[in-house]
Amino acid sequence: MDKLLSGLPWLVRRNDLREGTSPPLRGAGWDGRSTMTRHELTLRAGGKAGDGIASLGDTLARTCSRAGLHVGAYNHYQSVIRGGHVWYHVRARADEVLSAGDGIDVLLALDQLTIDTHARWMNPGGVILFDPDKTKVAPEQIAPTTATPLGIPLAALAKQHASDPIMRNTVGAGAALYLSGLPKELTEEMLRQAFKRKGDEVVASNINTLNAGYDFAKEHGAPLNLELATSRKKRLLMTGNDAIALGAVASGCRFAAQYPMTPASPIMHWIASHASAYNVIFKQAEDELAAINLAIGASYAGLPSMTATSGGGFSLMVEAFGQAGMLEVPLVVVEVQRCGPSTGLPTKTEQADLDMVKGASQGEFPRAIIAPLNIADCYTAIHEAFTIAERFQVPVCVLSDLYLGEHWETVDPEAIDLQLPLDRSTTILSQIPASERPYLRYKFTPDGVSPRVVPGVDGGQHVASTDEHDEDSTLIGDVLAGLPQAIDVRVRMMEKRMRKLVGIAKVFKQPTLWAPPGVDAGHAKLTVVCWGSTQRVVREAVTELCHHGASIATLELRNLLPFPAATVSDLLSKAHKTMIIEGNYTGQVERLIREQTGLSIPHHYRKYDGEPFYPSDVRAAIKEVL
Amino acid sequence: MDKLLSGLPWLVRRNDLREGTSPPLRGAGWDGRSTMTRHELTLRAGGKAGDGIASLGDTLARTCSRAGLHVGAYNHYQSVIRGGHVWYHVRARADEVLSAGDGIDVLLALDQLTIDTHARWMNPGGVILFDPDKTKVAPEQIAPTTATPLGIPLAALAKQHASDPIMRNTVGAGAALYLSGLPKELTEEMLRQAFKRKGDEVVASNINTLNAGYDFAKEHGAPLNLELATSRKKRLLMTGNDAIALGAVASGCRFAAQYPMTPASPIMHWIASHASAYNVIFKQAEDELAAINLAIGASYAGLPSMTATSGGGFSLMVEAFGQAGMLEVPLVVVEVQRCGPSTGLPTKTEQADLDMVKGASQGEFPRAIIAPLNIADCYTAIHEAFTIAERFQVPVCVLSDLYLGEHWETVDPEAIDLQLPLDRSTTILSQIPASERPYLRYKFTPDGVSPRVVPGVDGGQHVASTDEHDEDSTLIGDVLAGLPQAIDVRVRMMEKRMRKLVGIAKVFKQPTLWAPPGVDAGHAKLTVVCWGSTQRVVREAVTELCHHGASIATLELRNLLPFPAATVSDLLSKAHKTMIIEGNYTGQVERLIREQTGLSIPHHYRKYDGEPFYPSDVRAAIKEVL
Amino acid sequence: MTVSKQPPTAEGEPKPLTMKDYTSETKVTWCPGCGDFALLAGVRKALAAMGKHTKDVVIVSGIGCSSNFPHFLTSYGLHSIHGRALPVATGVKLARPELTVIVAGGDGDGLAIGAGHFLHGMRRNLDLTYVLMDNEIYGLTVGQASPTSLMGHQTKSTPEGVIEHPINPIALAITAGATFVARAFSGDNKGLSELVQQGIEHKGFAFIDTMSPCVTFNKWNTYDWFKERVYNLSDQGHDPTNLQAAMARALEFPTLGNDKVPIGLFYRNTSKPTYEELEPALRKGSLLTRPVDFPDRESVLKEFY
Amino acid sequence: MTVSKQPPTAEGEPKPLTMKDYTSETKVTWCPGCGDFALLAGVRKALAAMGKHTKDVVIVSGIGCSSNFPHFLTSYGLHSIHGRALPVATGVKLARPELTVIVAGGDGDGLAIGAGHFLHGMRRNLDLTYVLMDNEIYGLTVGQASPTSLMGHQTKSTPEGVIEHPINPIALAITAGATFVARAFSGDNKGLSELVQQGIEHKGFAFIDTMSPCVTFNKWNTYDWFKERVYNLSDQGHDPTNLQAAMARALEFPTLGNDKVPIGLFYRNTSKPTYEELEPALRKGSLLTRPVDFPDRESVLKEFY
Ligand SMILES: Cc1ncc(C[n+]2csc(CCOP(=O)(O)OP(=O)(O)O)c2C)c(N)n1
Ligand SMILES: Cc1ncc(C[n+]2csc(CCOP(=O)(O)OP(=O)(O)O)c2C)c(N)n1
Ligand code: SF4
Ligand code: SF4
Ligand SMILES: [Mg+2]
Ligand SMILES: [Mg+2]
Repeated sequence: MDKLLSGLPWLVRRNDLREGTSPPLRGAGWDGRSTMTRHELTLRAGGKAGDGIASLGDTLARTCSRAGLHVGAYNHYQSVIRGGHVWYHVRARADEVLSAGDGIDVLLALDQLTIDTHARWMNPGGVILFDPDKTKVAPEQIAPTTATPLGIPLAALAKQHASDPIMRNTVGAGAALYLSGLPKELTEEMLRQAFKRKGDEVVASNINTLNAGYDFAKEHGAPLNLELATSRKKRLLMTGNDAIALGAVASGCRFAAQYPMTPASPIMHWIASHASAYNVIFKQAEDELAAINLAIGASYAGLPSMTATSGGGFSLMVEAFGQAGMLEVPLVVVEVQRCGPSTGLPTKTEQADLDMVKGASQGEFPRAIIAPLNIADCYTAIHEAFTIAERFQVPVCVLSDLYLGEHWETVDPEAIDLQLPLDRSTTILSQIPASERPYLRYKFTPDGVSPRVVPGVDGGQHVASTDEHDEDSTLIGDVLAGLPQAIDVRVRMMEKRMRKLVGIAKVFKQPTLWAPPGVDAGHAKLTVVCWGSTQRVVREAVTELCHHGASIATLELRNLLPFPAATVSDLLSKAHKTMIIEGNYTGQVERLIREQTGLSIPHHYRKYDGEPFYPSDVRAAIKEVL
Repeated sequence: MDKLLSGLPWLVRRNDLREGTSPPLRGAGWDGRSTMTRHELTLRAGGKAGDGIASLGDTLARTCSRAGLHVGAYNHYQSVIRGGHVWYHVRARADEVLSAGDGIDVLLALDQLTIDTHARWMNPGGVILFDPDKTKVAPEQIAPTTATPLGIPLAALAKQHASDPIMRNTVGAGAALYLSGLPKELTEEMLRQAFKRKGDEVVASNINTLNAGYDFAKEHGAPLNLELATSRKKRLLMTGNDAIALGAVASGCRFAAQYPMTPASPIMHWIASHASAYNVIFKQAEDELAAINLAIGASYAGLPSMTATSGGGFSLMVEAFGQAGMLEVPLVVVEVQRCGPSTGLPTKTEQADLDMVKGASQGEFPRAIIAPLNIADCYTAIHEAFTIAERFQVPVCVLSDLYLGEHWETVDPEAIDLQLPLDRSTTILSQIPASERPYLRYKFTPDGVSPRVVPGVDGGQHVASTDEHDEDSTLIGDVLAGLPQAIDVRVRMMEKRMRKLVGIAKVFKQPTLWAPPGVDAGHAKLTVVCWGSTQRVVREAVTELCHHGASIATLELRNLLPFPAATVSDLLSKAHKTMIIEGNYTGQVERLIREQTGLSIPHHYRKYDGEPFYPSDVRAAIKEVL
Repeated sequence: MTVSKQPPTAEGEPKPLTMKDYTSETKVTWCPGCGDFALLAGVRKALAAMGKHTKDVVIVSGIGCSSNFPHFLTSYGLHSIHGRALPVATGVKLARPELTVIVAGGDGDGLAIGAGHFLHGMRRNLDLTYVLMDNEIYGLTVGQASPTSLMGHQTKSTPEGVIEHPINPIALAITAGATFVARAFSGDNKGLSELVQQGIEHKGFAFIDTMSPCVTFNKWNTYDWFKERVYNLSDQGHDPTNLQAAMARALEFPTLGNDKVPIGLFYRNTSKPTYEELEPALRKGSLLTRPVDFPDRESVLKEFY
Repeated sequence: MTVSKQPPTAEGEPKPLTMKDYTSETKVTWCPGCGDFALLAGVRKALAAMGKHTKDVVIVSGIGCSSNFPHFLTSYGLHSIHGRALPVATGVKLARPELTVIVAGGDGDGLAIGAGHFLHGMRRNLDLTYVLMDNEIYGLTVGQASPTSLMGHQTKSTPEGVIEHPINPIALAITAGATFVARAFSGDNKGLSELVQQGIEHKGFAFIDTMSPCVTFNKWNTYDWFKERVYNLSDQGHDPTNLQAAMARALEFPTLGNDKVPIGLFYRNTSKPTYEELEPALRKGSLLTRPVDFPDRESVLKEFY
């Protein structure tokens, strides 16, 4: 049995045969540390879907951002439209926000479940805002954390000032602003902008309601012991999906087709609502099969094209992904992973689709996979994806995830260059150059890339085919396949296509080690490997541990295919001790590394519960290994 | 550059940047060795699609089999219905036939292209049968091989005896029989059976035509120098597709749905034509999406069910493959690989879909992959697949390939047990046992398998769902996902499902080393790894090399997932030198082995030209490494 | 999170079934006012009226708000993947023709990603009942255009309005070969549950396109919008056995305009055999407990010699 | 294996185009007698008659015997994957509305695996021409039943005969929203090429269901079988602008029986705008050389503050 188990490296062995016991309650991120004056603020608002939690959270997050703070925010929601428990989490500080953090300073509870669930994670000195007319905070719920409950008649005040009970959230926002010491004027200005189309009365009632909450808190509570270094720095508050959508258009994407699917739909919504203004054709397709094939058709015809989806939708794109590889049509597919398998947990996060994307479609053809590390990097990654797709005429997958796609972070405007170049040097848009006559669509070339013509160009007429073909695109499978002359063409065509991987590998940036200031990355006692969206929280945990004396570096993988095997092999084989942290059950990148380098990483922390990583959990996992 | 390349282990480096040169002409299998009296016969008949090559070849292959010889036969055809070059290859001998062999003893040419292409591979002493009225054999075409041309007026004789020029093939068959010294009576009997429905006249004209060819050859030619030890042993002449179809039904498959696709269609044709007689429902679906979902519905409802397809069709089954994993519905999917990528070479073979099947569908769930080694093993493998699917309630893929699926081999009848047991112990078909009340569909159990009820059983009512669910199958993603209680369920449900891999690994047979008689497998100088259909030809090449003094063992992988990592790791790490032979470009099993064991195999021979492996090529590749 | 789902009646004296017997303990998660509630009630009512035992009923759905349907009943259910409810249900029914199989799902599920199966599911004329919960929008994915969204509808994915001709599910179902084709409306509970019951009783493929307003995301096709437009086919003397007449009525909405929305039974054909009746392997009934029927070994193997 | 595909005419004096200008050097690989030859000739003839430059024509196909079509012409072509010709072609046309895009493929390709796209392709009313090479069988995969195979047809996959109602492509196309719907017959070259030309000239989605006998695998629906049954709609005074009449004619074959097979133009609607005309991003024409149209940086970024 043990031997058998050791033969199953993709089984997490720890809990294998555990039966009937619960896992340790991690996942909400509190490890009981205490702080006196805190230099950051964590706000959480919870209630039922339909209570207006998302807009409340958004208002608070933007207030923080406009106050010049770095912000991270995440909306936890369910896969139903009304009724499920939802909560919105905001963290703000003067330095970059790398995760949701641990613990809560201000908890705004719109229902009892919010108190019962989230009170346990309060920071010492934190305040629970609740409506005493509808809910209660039991002493044992606050005892362990020494948080203060502050009852505020949310519904009554909402009724009084806005005659609409849904406005409880605005009352709560006002109270939270006061407790946090955030500049209320910024929020007022936001409300003014948001409702100005609805008339002065609506604006006034919103502002009054906000102030009612603010004033009540002022009267009955006291501000938290916080020192937030607000500033005048103007930053963008974006999600990864925002960054990908804007980045795609800035990169030159002229055609996008998509079928709705959480968590990729916001990319569609953004592009759809900006399409005609920015000269992009957006088409909602009848399904993902159509979406990717529409994009392939448009790309063949000459427009840089993309589609986006989540894992279930990508499942349906698998065949056409290979079509793009065979036709040598540039294609960008954004895959925003969510928690599987199958329908899984549609509104929760995971990093478990890499195996699928890596193996997608029958046979072998060159492809690239880029897993962006954070929100600003989403912008860079989508541009790289278009560049590689167009330059090498291959399908490229940007592998994001729900957490990356849907959470907000402040991004320095300098990171967003709207004038992005697109290398279309291998595409012939107007006239066949003399050197390419007679034109051969699939010409054997040293780098495997053959100049590609688009229809409408005279002299370039040919039939692009998913059947194996010769340089001039005639078929070899229908008359002579298996005969020496056709075998020769087949072998060379296969090698021509696969040679593109060499070129892509050359333009791919190689990964490097990172360590917090003061730690020599090359000689750290432990090297923690991570990839994609896990990078940020790992950096935070590593920084904190190093601050307390540990010596840890990180190896942050982003360009997953073609895999930078030489570099990774070099870095890992020099490392003292290695560990990998990833958001899946079977260790997909751990296995990828072993597959590509032969190197095993002996320690891991894997998470597959649908929630993002919390720094306290990551610290704890690393500590076990240190 | 070199460093970059070394970072791309899945690139074949040999020919990487070769430009403008042809690969060495392997692929048809002649390495110029000479034999005096041969103990085996190789027949090849070539012509245009529509010339009746397939039925001619089938007649000759069956004649050999009925003569008590072991037979291997393969029909090379094109992806068009008429006009492409096709050829049928038969090899017969007293011992097992492990491949197509090298060289041709009798070449029957129905057109000029057959002579121009295949004459170069004649064995010394072989005979080229051709129609001098329509084709010619140039002296330089036979010089290197010392074969003899024998002109025979195929068309004229056909016209004379059958007044139908298509009957040229029967004339040729008669001549080939004479030259090979095969018992003509067997062929006559076959023709009698085949045409008896069409009346005596047709039978007579067929037999006369056959005899005309036979007599002509007798008059103008001489039998080959062959010693074929014919016997009275009665064997089955089957393809891998036959074995899978029959094996599925014998294993208890009661429902099959499929969409036509080369080379998996014959499975459908066999099941369809036997369905009502053998109590099986067969349904041709509107596409592969429907085919797999039909099978899932039928399996959910209680019938052991399967679908079959090739790579392109499997691409479309990816999403539902994960559905079966999540619903925990038993499912068998046969994937008969063909030469890709995309449409590729639809009538040619390859082993390049493993990466896809291994990663198929978003998220993670247990699955099994079995790659049968030969035709008799197809029968065993499909039974194992049903057993594992039913016992563990998982999707199982039988990964075959075009060569395995479409070539014929003689199979000992003893290998075909029609009374196969099916372990349905985890399925409740009639009454919920007391121990299972109240019934929990997804009960947490030590081995991860929960008793499964089928509709119609009272007390078992539940809703099976692809959304993540609790033991009783209620959803956890719609109201409480992300809260501690739901996280707990999610994590445990994930672990419950994945635990099944442990059980499957336990029932999976572990691979062992093989070596030809006289060689100590454990201490061979070289261990050659192969998988699936490549096993047979590797055994033949290894046997021959060992016969000439080499010391080589083979490690033949069949059960690919869950991977028998401990055993393989053990065997490979003890091996002196290792090499792997597989039918793809990127070394899919080589990478799988490294992924699962960390062990690299330094030498390989990979083939991706669509043709089956020939023993001479395999020997040459091994010799380079020896 | 444990919900025990009790069958409606068991041993002893048969007692009449009520809707409650079909009501599971799972809280219905649809938005208050959602049109899908009416269909849920209608199905419960029809099943109770027909005295169907919950053990013999299987509800198959895809993914969407509407596709949570099976969870709210006490029968067997299969909550499948998006767009594949029909092939899954077809598999269930072929395997077990003795079961009552109902397919439920949304307009996106059935007519966008599932459009191919829609046609093929119907041309088979299996004895299935398909209730489409048609809200002219994507609900669960928070408000994109669906194949039945009308031209001009501004949604998250069509901010300048839909510019495609909507799909006409009724005309499509008739064309495809469904033998019972009806339109119901969630604002008309009685008519709805009658149509559902007739559909289940019908031997052959019954399709019921239910106008089921999404109160959260579809601000156009509201209850009021429908109430102003619906009329009952039976009030107009429509003859549901007349194919041409059925097609003419079908084209009224949405093909020819939105002014009138006929509801009721468009088409019924009781003379066509079902697929199950024609399927050779089912001649002897369901295969659940029937083993493979091999004759003697030699007869099975002789074709391979 | 090198075939040079020359455009029909270039600079200098314009000379009239002939079918030869559209004939590539690739040998046609269909079986002698295959119905697809007639359609190939018809398309060549129509394109020549219309004087379309080969550089401006794109033929998109799926997989099947019929889908080898583009290889036999000198224009641009895209030989895609099974069932996806329509979405690929839709992408081409949206990207480059100035091109003439023709879709060609088989009945399996278009109506089985591609059935969903069939509906959605048509409801968009893009200016595409779709020629279905309908042989009521799967040719390339050597003879299984197709969605248009008639009830009772014994094929490799239905040894006891088809037991499903065949799909009616004409009725389906009309229902889906195609604005030019015709049936042609490979035994009537002249009528066929005229319909093809009208279809290409039609502004909007043109669908031409071509009865194209498979001489190798379909021994039922032969040339003779059709010759005995076809009649021309124009001979019967059919009014193609009348939707209801078109639908009534459409139901004659195969829905109502096989005795009569109407050919010719069933339906034409010239008043519906095309998708391209309605697509906001195309108001200024094709996007091929138009760059992204960002206003000043601040306007682009302000929504993120
Ligand atoms: C393959 C796949 N693509 C997309 C989705 C996302 N998705 C879930 S429900 C849905 C559509 C919902 O609309 P509809 O079917 O009309 O149901 P409703 O919610 O309106 O009842 C979509 C696109 C999915 N689950 N799977
Ligand atoms: C995904 C996928 N499934 C199946 C096939 C196999 N296949 C190739 S052509 C074809 C159908 C051919 O029939 P039809 O479309 O009617 O064209 P025809 O050959 O009759 O012209 C099928 C099923 C494929 N290429 N891809
Ligand atoms: S979003 Fe619409 S369809 Fe979904 S439950 Fe709410 S009202 Fe019903
Ligand atoms: S098989 Fe049929 S469809 Fe295919 S080329 Fe031959 S006649 Fe035409
Ligand atoms: Mg809907
Ligand atoms: Mg066909």
